[in-house]
Amino acid sequence: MSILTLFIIIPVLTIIGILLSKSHMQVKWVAVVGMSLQLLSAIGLILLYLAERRAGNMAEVLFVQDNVWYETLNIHFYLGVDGVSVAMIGLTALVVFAGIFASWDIVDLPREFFTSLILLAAGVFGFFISLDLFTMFLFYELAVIPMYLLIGIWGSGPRHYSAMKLTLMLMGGSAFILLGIIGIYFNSAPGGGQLTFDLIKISKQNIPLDAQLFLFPFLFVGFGVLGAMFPFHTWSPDGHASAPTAVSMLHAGVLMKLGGYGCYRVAVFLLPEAAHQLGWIFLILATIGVIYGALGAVWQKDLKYINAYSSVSHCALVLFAILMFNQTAMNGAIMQMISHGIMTALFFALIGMIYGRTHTRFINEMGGLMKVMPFLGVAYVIAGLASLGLPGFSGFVAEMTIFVGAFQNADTFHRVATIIAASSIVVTAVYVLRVVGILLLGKIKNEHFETITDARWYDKMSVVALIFGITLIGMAPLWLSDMITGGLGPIMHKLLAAAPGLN
Amino acid sequence: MTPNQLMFAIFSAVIIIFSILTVTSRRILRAATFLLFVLVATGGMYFLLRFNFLAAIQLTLYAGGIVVLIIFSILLTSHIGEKLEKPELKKIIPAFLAAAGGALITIATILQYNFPVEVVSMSERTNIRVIAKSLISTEKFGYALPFEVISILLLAAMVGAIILAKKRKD
Amino acid sequence: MFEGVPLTWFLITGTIMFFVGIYGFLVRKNLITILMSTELILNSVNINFVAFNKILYPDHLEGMFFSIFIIAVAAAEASMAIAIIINIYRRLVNIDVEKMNEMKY
Amino acid sequence: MIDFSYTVWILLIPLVMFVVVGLFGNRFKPLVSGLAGTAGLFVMWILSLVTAYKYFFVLEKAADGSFQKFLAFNMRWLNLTDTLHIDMGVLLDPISIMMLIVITTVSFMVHVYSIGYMDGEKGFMRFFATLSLFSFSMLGLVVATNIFQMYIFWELVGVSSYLLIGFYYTKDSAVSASKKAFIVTRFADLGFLIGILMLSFSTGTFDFLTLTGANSPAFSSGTGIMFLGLSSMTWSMIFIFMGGAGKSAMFPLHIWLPDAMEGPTPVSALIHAATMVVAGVYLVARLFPIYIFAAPVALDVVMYVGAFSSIFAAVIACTQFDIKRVLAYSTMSQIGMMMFALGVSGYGGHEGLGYMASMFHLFTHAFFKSLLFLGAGAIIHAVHSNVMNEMGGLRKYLPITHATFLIACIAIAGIPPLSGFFSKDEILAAGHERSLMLYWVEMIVSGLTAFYMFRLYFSIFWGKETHYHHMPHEGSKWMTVPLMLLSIGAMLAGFIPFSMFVSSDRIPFHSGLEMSIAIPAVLVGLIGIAIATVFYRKETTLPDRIYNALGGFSNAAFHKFYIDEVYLFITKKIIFNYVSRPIAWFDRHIVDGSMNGMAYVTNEVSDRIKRFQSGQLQQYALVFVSGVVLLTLLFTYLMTN
Repeated sequence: MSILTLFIIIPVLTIIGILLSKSHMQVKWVAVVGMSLQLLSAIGLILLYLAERRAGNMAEVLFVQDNVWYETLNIHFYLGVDGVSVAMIGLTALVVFAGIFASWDIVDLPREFFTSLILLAAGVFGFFISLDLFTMFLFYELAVIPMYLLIGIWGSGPRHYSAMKLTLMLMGGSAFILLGIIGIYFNSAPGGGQLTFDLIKISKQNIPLDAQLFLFPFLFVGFGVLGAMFPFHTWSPDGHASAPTAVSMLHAGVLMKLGGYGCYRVAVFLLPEAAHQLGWIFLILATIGVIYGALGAVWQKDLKYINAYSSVSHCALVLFAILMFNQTAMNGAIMQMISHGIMTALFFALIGMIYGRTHTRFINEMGGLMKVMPFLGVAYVIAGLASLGLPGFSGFVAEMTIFVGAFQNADTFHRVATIIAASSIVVTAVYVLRVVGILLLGKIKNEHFETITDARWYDKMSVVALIFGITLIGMAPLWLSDMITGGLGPIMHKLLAAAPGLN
Repeated sequence: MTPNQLMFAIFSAVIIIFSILTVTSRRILRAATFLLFVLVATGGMYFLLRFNFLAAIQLTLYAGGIVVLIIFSILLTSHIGEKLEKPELKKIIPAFLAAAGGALITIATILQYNFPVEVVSMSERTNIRVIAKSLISTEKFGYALPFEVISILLLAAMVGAIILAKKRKD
Repeated sequence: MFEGVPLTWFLITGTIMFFVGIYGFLVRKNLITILMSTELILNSVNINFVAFNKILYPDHLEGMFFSIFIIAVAAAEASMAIAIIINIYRRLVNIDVEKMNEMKY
Repeated sequence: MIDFSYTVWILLIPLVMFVVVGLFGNRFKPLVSGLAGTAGLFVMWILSLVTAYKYFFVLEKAADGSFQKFLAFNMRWLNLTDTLHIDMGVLLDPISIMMLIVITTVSFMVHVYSIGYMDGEKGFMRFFATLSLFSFSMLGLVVATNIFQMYIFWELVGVSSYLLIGFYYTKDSAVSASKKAFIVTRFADLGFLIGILMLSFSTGTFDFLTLTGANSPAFSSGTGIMFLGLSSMTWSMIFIFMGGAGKSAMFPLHIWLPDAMEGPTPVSALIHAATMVVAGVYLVARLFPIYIFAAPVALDVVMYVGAFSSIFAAVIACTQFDIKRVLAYSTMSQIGMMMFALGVSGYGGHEGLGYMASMFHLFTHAFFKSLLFLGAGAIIHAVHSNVMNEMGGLRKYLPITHATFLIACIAIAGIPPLSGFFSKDEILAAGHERSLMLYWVEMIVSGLTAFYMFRLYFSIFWGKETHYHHMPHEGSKWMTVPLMLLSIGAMLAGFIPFSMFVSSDRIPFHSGLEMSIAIPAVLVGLIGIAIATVFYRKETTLPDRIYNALGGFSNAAFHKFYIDEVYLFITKKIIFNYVSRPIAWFDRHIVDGSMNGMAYVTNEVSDRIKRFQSGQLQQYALVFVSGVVLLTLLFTYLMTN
């Protein structure tokens, strides 16, 4: 039993606790206790990991646990983490923790709501810690399915449509992923021997090139759908707009990261040659996505749509960075995932709180809210500034790492892509400031808003935790960046072997 | 033409002509009558083949029972003078094609196939005793089990028919 | 050949009767006429059974027993069918098969 | 070697102030947070002065007689590639120390002044917290050890400027001005970022010491032709200058500066006159060796942009009526001159006169321009208006402001012996050596400067007698004392032998006044003043007639040459309506439409298939029979063949 098992056990116990609890209050507190424990164990994991590394443990993955699960197909329950997954687990724990507080106001069926929410979280945790492709896929599905219920039951607006659309598109993606994974499985022992789903073992093999070329698009597009890759991003605005607050937070903050992480951990890591040959196609899509999402956000009037398009832009930057195939950009990609995860969760939390008070999400119906809700207003400004990549917040660190890394590719194609992607920081500034200006500043347009109250203790809890996250990374990024770099060794090794001449 | 052949020809002609009339007649009561003729002719076939018991059943059960049942139900559900509407052409054509095609194929197959030519010179009338014994026998060529199953089926059918046809209290 | 009548003659008669029944089944609208078509089909099968029995296996009685059972089943079927038809008639005041598609899709 | 590592506290004090005042400020009385901020700044001011003293007078010079350039403090912040890493630290050299003094001095004065000026405002605490943030970022910018640190703080000054311009956030004009300032400078920063990326790629370092040292990789790498016949080094320096031009409000990225005057006046004095807007000049000065040795074309760009901006802004300044806008355009014009001076400069000794002149002017300008703004603040405080038409004859009501304002006006007009004269003279001298045409352009600018400043002065303090609703009166001591102190600076700063401290190669040299340039310059200034006196000393219709006589030109100048409208057209019309809106439409209808289309097709197909399940018994039977027949046919066919 390694410490990683905790990340599955705690959610399961929490769910049991929730199902056993008698009142609404009890349900919430059980969830809070469970997820606080989860956050603590995530912090513990980060510290343990850093300690192990400092002690000189240079194994590729740490805290390994390996049980045979289904022998016939050689499926294992195989857990282990490297620097990248540890960082993602930290992100998930933080966002889930904040998400519980952000959904404090849930009135309908709180028991079922929190159960689904934590089930989703369990899926995400499982995804990040598994090293067996099949288990990974299993957890992936576990994370996607509750989403349908969460949006369909607790959502707002055209929630059935959105939930259906989101689920169908993500399921389409998972079909691709499943195909890719099975394809990899059947190519996992090119020299003969037992077929395996074991990620580490497969990474030591060289999958034949034609198989790689066939499988790579499936895996990349499959994960890319979840990572809101252009043009498969349209579930995101509708889905986010209809989802309840905590679900938007978790979805944009964590679930979309599954896509980026999958692209990185499965598609590029296991199929490096194909990634090299086909990467340019997806690089074009990612670059379009970066600028397209940003420009798309400028015109929107619904807060959630603005943020969803902004997420499209930011997540496209993740894929963009992964496809740059060098250590710096990869590092930036992971940091961007973490940074965007916290940031967008903060955004959605705030939007939910604002919506809960004003009962509208249309920015032109609001105005001057800074005066009546200074705490939320300032938090929104902070989130906005973090989003547009202000130094001192995590976004800057991630984006700069990406751009510096991307610029190391000296050919014109990559240069142009980098400059186009970099220009999104201006557009981001435009839409962020536009929203801040209309929403928070100026005069109060509606006299009903005069009586609005500011954040309550649980709102503050959620917001403060997330702001702490973005500033911590923004002010002192070195530990995180080094931790991630430590985990990038194997993938860079494979990529270098696939195409010498990269750095 | 032997008498047998003559008899066969008559029965066969009755069967074919009246079955066609059964399915085409637009007066439903007439159709039922034509059906009765067909069933009787079939019974004749059984006699021809020296299955007297079977023929008797055919006449009593089919011609006597079922046809009467059908006529009752016709009387219950429609008026005597009522003419059924003509079936639509778009229904007739595919049905005719399917039926005719099926018939042609089957007949062609029958004609092509070489049945063993074996003349049954002396054909005994089947002894009713033998039939009765076989029906309750549990040995080889015994039909005790199907017999029981059939009796249960008939019982079930009777109960079901009563329940279905019973007038609702509401 | 049975006393001058070849087996194929019986079979052809049965076949024609069978497909006439099929035709009736496909074309007729009235449920009772459909039931009558079914009876035609059953009878045609009976003819085949007994013809095979008598001409090919004269020492056996299987064909005849099958016919007996078929008649029994036909009787059961007819009684059930008529009960259902009457029931439907009570509810819908007609017994047009084309109007009975409540359970489609 | 003296230990300078304490200089990091100059950075940390305002950061701590920001956090403390920002988070806990509303627990105290407003005055407490103001005083705390001011006290912090006082400590920083003293520290800066001590540092300057120790650096210039105590620390021994390097072997070649130059002032040393070294890292007083350095810390790894982020690793990027094997060679590239971002550090945080303190770099000391003459210009960074000069900037420390300028920033802490002006900032200190502005803090003191603000206690009086902002008294009773809502958000007093927020104001001081943001000022602290600004001080922190600005100081971080000037002491940056590497170009990325500079970029980081560059962004931070941008955001503090945004927050301060939008201080009166319930005022729509302030909100849009702050937005505009941020976005325009952000756009420029994109250029800066691209420049940094290119520079760091070809040199493999961010570090200023390496980049501007004697064996800088910038001199040898990136020299290949890249695009439009210019080397990649030149392009990267042009891009970096774009960042500087944005922050320093050079044409055509100047449009935010006049609008930025929506912020509280002390903010305008500190950020938009003395410190932040000269960051661009500082940036070019910081990278000067690269400009001069590796990218002379880029330096020419700096020169032309500077010269054009200075005359462009000077012309507009003559036509504006809002006193703060006049000062804003004046700032732009003066910064243009600084840029121009850098652009014409050579390297080393007297060759580097322009560099020295630029820094000198930056130094003196900080004093008199902040003085002007603070004076303007005092006037606005007294009159509650920004527009000079509503003023007149104020000299009786505001004697102290009047005196200090006059001193500042004389200083900026370049009349000896006030500070502006000396620095402007050096700029003209440097320009004269390089290009006669641009020299005369700057001469005209200098005359225009004198004219519009005195137009302002006379309109406010002389001119028509206006009746005020409230009797205008001087502000409290908090406000008048900084004015007096700054006016001393504006008077005396010119006597500092600047070339002994700051020079392009850090080796002191002597530069005297050149009478052949000083005399015409003074004459031009006097002519400008004389014209202004004739026009505005008494109320006349003369200015209006001249204005009308110039017709379209003056009208265009009044409308700032319609640059704003062009921008508005590009952003609102093109970007917003013709790019973003179609994208939103495209996304909704094409991208999403194709996804929905797929769903629609699936639905339709299923609907069609569903219809097979018609519930028609006979249909089923027909299909069944036909199927059997066809299958039989098929099998017979197969078996017979």
